[in-house]
Amino acid sequence: MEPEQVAEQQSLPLGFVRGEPVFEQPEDLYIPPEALELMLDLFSGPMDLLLYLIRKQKMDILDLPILKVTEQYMVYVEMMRELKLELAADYLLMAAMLAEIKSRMLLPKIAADDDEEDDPRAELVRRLKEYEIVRAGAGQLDQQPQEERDFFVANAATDARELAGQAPAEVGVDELAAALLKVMQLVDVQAHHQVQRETLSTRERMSRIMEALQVQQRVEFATLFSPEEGRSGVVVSFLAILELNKEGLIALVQADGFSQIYVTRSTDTTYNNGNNEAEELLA
Amino acid sequence: MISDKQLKQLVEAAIFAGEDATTIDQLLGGVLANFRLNRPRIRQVLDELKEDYRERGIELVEVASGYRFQTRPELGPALVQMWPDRAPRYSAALLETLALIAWRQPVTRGEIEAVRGVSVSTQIMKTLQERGWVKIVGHKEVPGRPALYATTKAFLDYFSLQSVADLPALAVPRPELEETFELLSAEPLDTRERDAEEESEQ
Amino acid sequence: MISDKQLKQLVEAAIFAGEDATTIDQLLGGVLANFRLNRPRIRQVLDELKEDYRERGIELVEVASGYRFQTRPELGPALVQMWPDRAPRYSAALLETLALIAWRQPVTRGEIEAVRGVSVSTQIMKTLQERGWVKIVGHKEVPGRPALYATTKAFLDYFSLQSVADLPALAVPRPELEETFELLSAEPLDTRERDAEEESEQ
Repeated sequence: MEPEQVAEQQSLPLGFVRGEPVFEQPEDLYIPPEALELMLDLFSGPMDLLLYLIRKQKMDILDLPILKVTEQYMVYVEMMRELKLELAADYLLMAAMLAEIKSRMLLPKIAADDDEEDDPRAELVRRLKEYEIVRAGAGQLDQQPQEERDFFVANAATDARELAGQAPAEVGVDELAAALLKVMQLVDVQAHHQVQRETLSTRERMSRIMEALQVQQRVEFATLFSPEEGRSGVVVSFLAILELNKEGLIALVQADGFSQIYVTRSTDTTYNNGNNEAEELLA
Repeated sequence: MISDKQLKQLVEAAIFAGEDATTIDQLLGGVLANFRLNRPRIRQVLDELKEDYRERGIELVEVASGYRFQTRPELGPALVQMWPDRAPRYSAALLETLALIAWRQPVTRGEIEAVRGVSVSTQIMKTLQERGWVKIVGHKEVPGRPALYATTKAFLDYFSLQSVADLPALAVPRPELEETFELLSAEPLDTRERDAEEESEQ
Repeated sequence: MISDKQLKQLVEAAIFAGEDATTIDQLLGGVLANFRLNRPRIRQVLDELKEDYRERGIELVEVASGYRFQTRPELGPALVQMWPDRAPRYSAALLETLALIAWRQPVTRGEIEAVRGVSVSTQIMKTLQERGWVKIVGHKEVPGRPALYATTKAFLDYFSLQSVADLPALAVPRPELEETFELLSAEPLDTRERDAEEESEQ
């Protein structure tokens, strides 16, 4: 429709091979599998691919070059099938439609009076035009200023809500438990309702240790254990420290072989402005 | 009576404190309910506020669902560094689905799939609904009663649009749309959907 | 280099855009990371901003956890009328986010989004923190220093839990989910999105 739309479509690479964009289909029609996989990411579906192939012929959708386009489309689909790529089903459906239109085009015309109505391409052309609008709309949406990408909403805190006595919403523990169950199955199937209680205790303890490190830059290893919690409490603390260390959230430091071990926040040196630590300790 | 200064402060504070954009009606019915004020007067205050913030890091803008303050667009790149994990990225498939719903609403999932030529993942529909951009406005009376999807004001707000017609590609008029709207307005909005939307905005 | 005006705009916008109070360190490490600025310079900007807002409906204040803008206290009684009483409810998205924080804590917003497969709205994070159920317990030392969220003692108190570990015992497995689990366990993790969808449609 619009000329700039055509230009954009033309510059779309078929894929990338070892970092190099592939714009033209190689002569022998061989496309390396990695390029094809990337290409599948590039196209949002068979309509998108089809539109690209038509643009590549520098043709108007209205004069859909069905024979050429079908030929090329089949090459892609054949390769997808060989590589057993997912999504092929939607692409195969389109392939079947193209093949049908092609065969109807090859048949001798029976009554050559109303060409508009009889053109086997008419339905596909209508769909392509419609899809083209959607594609352009999506492109325009992407260009629109987006919240948290291009701008942020500015809010101010207020005590008025409390004054209003607006009771916060109530929720029961069973609802929360159901939500947990739902979330758990998204992540770890094995775990579902029998997530080890130890794991949860450990995660919770990890938070408390991080919190302690918010107040103090470093704490003595021993202070993170409370004997009154008994053996299991000590184990939980120990596991929490190991896990935090593994996730790179804390560091364990020791001046020499036999001195006290300290737990510290793992610090990022890129932005430290010297006297942070002193200020934080005072705070 | 209320002084000009007090009025401006109240309007300003109310817009900043609101969770979403604030309409003139909300101002008149809420924070200004005790004063006899008319809409032109509020518009004037809003214009003054716009002017006050002209040189600041934030600006007062009018979006589909009312007035809100937001950060100046040219500061976006620096602000994104502050919260890199808040910066969203949306796939072509999601944006196409969203554009299609905006353009052809109310539309069923099957109709979306017919145009895009590819099956629409449930994850995309879920994301669009959780973000509050799309909601179910009814069901099509055909076998299976598929849900009819439409875009919301929250969608327009997010993309800084006043209306879908602000997207030139989609602004093409479709005569058959009129009919659909007439059919739809005969049917009451499913109130559960509306409640669900309010909740998710909390 | 950055001009005084740009610096003030950036600091102002960052404080307004933050989910909660913003510290000088967050400003230096985030929005101002590309500039060589020291703390006294930022303090000076904050003082100027305080002065700029002296006569406005909102003010810049320093609270325990940093700087934030808030509505002027004397406007409270009038602003009250912006929130008529209603019994709100929490959305499934909010509860799932809360459950995920409880389970995976300390966790970043990006990690929550990776698990849920959809983005988590800032409003949800804000509500959870306002309710006092979730707090930031630190920052992950990766680019952007994303906040680490954890549940609080107030969270346990509200739900009458001794520990987060008491939760799974309460989660009654639903028989129809068993099937989904069986189907799921045959497949690798990347397909989980699609399967989760099937479940949500039930």
